[in-house]
Amino acid sequence: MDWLRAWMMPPQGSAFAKEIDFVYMSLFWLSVVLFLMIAIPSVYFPWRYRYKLGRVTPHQTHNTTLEVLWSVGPLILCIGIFFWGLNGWMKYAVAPGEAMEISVTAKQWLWQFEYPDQSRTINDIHVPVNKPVKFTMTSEDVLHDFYVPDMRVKHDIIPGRYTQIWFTPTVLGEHSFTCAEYCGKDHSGMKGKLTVDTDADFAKWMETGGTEWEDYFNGKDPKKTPADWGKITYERVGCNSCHTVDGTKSKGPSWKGVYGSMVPLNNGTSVLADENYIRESMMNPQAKIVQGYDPIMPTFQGLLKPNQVNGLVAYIESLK
Amino acid sequence: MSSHTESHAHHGGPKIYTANLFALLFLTVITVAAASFNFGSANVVIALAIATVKAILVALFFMHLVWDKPVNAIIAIAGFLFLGVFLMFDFLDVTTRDHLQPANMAPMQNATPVPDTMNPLKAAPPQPLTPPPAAPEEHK
Amino acid sequence: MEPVLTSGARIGDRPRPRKNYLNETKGIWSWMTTVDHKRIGIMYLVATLTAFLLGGIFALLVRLTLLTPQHKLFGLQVTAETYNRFFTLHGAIMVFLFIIPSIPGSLTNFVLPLMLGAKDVAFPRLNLASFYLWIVGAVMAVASMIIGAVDTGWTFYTPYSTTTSGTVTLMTAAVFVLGFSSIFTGLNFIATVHKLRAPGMGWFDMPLFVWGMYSTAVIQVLATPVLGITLVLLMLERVFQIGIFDSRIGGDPVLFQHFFWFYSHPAVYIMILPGMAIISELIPTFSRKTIFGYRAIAYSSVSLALLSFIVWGHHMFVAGQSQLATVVFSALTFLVAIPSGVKVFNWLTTMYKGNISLETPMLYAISFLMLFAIGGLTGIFLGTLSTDIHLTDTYFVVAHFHYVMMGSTVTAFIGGLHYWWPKMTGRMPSEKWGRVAAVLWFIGFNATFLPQFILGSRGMPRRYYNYLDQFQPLHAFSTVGSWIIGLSLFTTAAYLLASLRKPADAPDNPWGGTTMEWQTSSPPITHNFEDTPVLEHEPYDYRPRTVAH
Amino acid sequence: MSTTSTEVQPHGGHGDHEHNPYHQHHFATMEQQFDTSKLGMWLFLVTEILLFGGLFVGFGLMQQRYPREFIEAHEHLKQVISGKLFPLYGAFNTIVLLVSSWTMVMGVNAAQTDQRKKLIRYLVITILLACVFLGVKYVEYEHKFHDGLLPGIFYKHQAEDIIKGTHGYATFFSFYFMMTGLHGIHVLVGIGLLGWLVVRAKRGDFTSAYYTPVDLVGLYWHIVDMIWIYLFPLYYLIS
Repeated sequence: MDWLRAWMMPPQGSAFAKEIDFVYMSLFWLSVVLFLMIAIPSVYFPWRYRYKLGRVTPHQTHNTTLEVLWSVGPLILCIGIFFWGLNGWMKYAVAPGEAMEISVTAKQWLWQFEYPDQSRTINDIHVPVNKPVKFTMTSEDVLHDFYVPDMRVKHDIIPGRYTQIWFTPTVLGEHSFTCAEYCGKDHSGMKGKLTVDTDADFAKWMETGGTEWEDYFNGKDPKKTPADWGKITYERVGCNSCHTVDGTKSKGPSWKGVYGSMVPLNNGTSVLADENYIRESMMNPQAKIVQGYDPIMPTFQGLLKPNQVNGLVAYIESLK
Repeated sequence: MSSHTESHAHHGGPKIYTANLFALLFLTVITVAAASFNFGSANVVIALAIATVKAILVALFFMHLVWDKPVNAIIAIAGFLFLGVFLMFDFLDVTTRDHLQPANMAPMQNATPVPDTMNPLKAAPPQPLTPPPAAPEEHK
Repeated sequence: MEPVLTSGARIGDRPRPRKNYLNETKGIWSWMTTVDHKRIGIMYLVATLTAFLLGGIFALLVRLTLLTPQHKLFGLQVTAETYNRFFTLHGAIMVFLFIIPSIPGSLTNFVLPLMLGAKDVAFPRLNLASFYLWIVGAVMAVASMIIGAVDTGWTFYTPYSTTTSGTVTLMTAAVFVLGFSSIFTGLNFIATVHKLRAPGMGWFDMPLFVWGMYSTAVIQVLATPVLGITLVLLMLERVFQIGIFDSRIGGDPVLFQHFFWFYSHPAVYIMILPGMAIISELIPTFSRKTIFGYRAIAYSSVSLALLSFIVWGHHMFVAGQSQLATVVFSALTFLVAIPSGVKVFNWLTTMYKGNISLETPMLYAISFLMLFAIGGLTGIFLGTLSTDIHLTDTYFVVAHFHYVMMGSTVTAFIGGLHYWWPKMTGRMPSEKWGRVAAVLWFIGFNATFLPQFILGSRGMPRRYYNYLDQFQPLHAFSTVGSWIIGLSLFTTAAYLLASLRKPADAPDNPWGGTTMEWQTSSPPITHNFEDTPVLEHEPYDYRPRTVAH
Repeated sequence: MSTTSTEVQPHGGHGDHEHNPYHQHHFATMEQQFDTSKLGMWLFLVTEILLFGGLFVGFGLMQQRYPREFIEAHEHLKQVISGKLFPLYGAFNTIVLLVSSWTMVMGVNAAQTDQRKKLIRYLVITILLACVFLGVKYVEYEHKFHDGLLPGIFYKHQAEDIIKGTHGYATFFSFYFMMTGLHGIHVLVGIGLLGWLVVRAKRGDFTSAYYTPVDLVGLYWHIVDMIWIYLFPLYYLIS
């Protein structure tokens, strides 16, 4: 009967999924039996006792034994099912302490993830296989719900609070995740992909942000330049939440045309925006504040890998 | 249907009503007086208990429940009972929620509210409100 | 067909009086100012069926949009915003304008006083006021659609509903008004049942339909005020930002769900209990056998009503309520299975050794048994904590509640409508077309919603404009099913309306029912009974002496 | 809301009955009619209890969420707004409503015993007490308007609250205005109903054989009082 499960349920991406599926399939067969118990008499009786003129029906008003039986029977069954469900739920509800924690920030209509080393991605998660991983989630606007069908987990994401889910992925490859709590226009577009890597692949991905970087720098993809890598970094670590690249003013100055210009500072002086100035702005952002902006940028010292810094500088340079 | 032979004659009477009024006024004085002492968290309990006694007095005598057909009292009690159910389950949830604090979340970037150590709900105000990143292409 | 149709023992046929409630007075004004529960019932029937048509159109539009991943509707591209409005309006109209008021407002209003041998409901003018409140609410709801749009889903979850644009405030105000309409209907029925039973009719001599509607009325009175205050808070939050539901101004979004489901879970029973109440009439009548376990069915109605108040948290297992609350609500939820099971087994046993004829209402009753079984059994999957994590907020839930609300309640409603149609209009509806429509209904319904269980368990979230290509075949199947449902309902409407063109031909008791509404003429006179009826036997007494009456 | 309709419904017109002009055709006896009306009224009162109850639950849960702010807001009220007098306003109003409840029940008693003049007098006193209650309420509201302690977007101290991290203040005042406001609306409706009773009493409608409207409005008025009995400690005493 495995084909039936495979048809009714998504692929099993975790040990938890196997457990849920077992409960699900058991309930399914139980339901089939109970349904037949109801459906067969409700078809058979009308045929067996079909109308005959003059047939006198017995005056059965009740039968206490029977009625107690079909009240207590389902009750016992239900108590059993409840505890079975509770058993699975306990595993879902409590994350193991050693689980890697990924922070999730949901907003209309995208997912932002932050790893323990504070590198960030959008709509794209990589996790190592066979290691528990927990997601601590919050929302910036309305309710969302982080749902990974292959792992059989989901939980609402609530603005103003943190909620959590966890699982241990066991199957390598890509799995999809979606938003399951209605959140407005692009609710159905709020999707992403979760990639389960081997430990080695995951370590490489954490180190470099994936294989793209190697491609750029090792000439495997000669069309790509360090600036392209910078663009990816710009999006992945979240520079784009404060800096635009089209000249519009945001929380921070736009990067367009910055490189090589004289930047006015809030102490009245100005400074040439060269590579050193840009590096300093990333590592020690409070040193020089551009006129008209608040000193709100956090330091990225230790958060950006050298190749990411190089890429970003190249990217800013390319935005002349 | 049920023909009521007894007339819906007047029970109670001015004397009982007046006595009830004085009881209510007395309880009002007590509850004001009690509020000026500090019983800690029992203050709420005491105030609401006195209020409940007053409400029962009003219902029994001013609203005639003590003399009325029981069905009216049952309806009134049902109202409060279901309100109690509503209150109880809501408190069951709100008082037993665990307040998660992510270990690796960067301090919310220069979030404006000052952290409030007394209130776990606000210890991590989720107000970074960074403007949505210039929407990545795949979301257009 | 013929022998079965005329098989019912026609009890108490008498010459048809020339005056009845329909022709006693004439003119539109006499209808608009009527306090006759039968006329108000008819007006409710017309009104709620109009709402059903409107909600049904939106349902077909939703299904049609999902037919292909390209979302083309008659060649036009449907945007995500439009789709979101479709399903919101479908839900809001069906729940607040149709299912909740339909059976209480129309069939019950008409039948309940007749069943009790009463001349009217306890507060006839309040009854009319309740109908006009429905009209006001409906006008406001339709106005909110015309002047703007609502895209929150019928559940109005915060903080989306407090921040989105559109006419959410007007829609919530409409639902608020509709809530009071529902409260007054329920209040009226409770007072009627308590005080206006015929001489000699004790509580356990009432037909089971009355027990079901009494339980419904208890929920309407006890739960709906909380919906009222919730909607007021929602409107105030939206307009004045009072800081209770929106976390950005210090509120708690999960609190809204508690407030909302404290009403809306019992509201599910406002929807299903009337359906069960109708089935409790249909099965003994067409089995010509006394109901099995009268008291058990009566008590199970009341206990369902009471249990409905303590299980609302099962809508929120993954919504961020505390884990303890989740476990408690799951445990309580399983209790609902027991009274539901008792009813089903009692109905089946009633049919055992009966004398069963399969006229249209009975076909609907049998459909009900099977569809309700599926709806109920899939509820177990959702009440079980571990499987609910995966299934909640998916199409599985959509399929489950459609089986309960539509597969059960609407099935019972159509069956009941067909059953009491002769009493209401004095005309016999077409038996042939009735059976065709009933069979189409059963097929269409299952074709539409069975695939949605699979969609859900395979991980298709609800309220989704987009879907993965792999889901397309099932979606297409479901859409085709929705057309069969449409065809069935169209047939039903056609044959019922066609019967009105005939001269009055219905006997007083066409189906051989034993409850009191069949003792008066069809259609009844304005004051219901020529003489105040007196209870002669318990309900559903099919022993020969009664038939020989 | 539709308060009026409930108690008005069962009685009116239908003057064609031999016993009592207020006897409606679908009731067998006046007893039955009276009992039914009363039952209906109690059901309506239950909906009122649950309507207000929702606000009480909301208040309780918000106090759970912002325990410190809610207490501070109480203190704030007492000290800054109206000096030491403030809690006394609430106590005074409590007494006013309790006395009005008493005059109401005395009015009902007068109606039951065919004392028309007494009935009118008690009803008028009840109306006057209700007006006093609303007058005191007005003075209180005036203070809060002046200090900008208003619900939602009209609240004037957001800036301070953000600095101090005290979001709960605004919520507290939202609830204060919603609950006392809804209660005030009920008092206003009550004044209207009592006025209607006075008119009918002057016309001589009420006798010991028919006084249902007096009884039902009385029940309504007591539930208004009962709600205040809970509002008073919740807002004016607990700290």
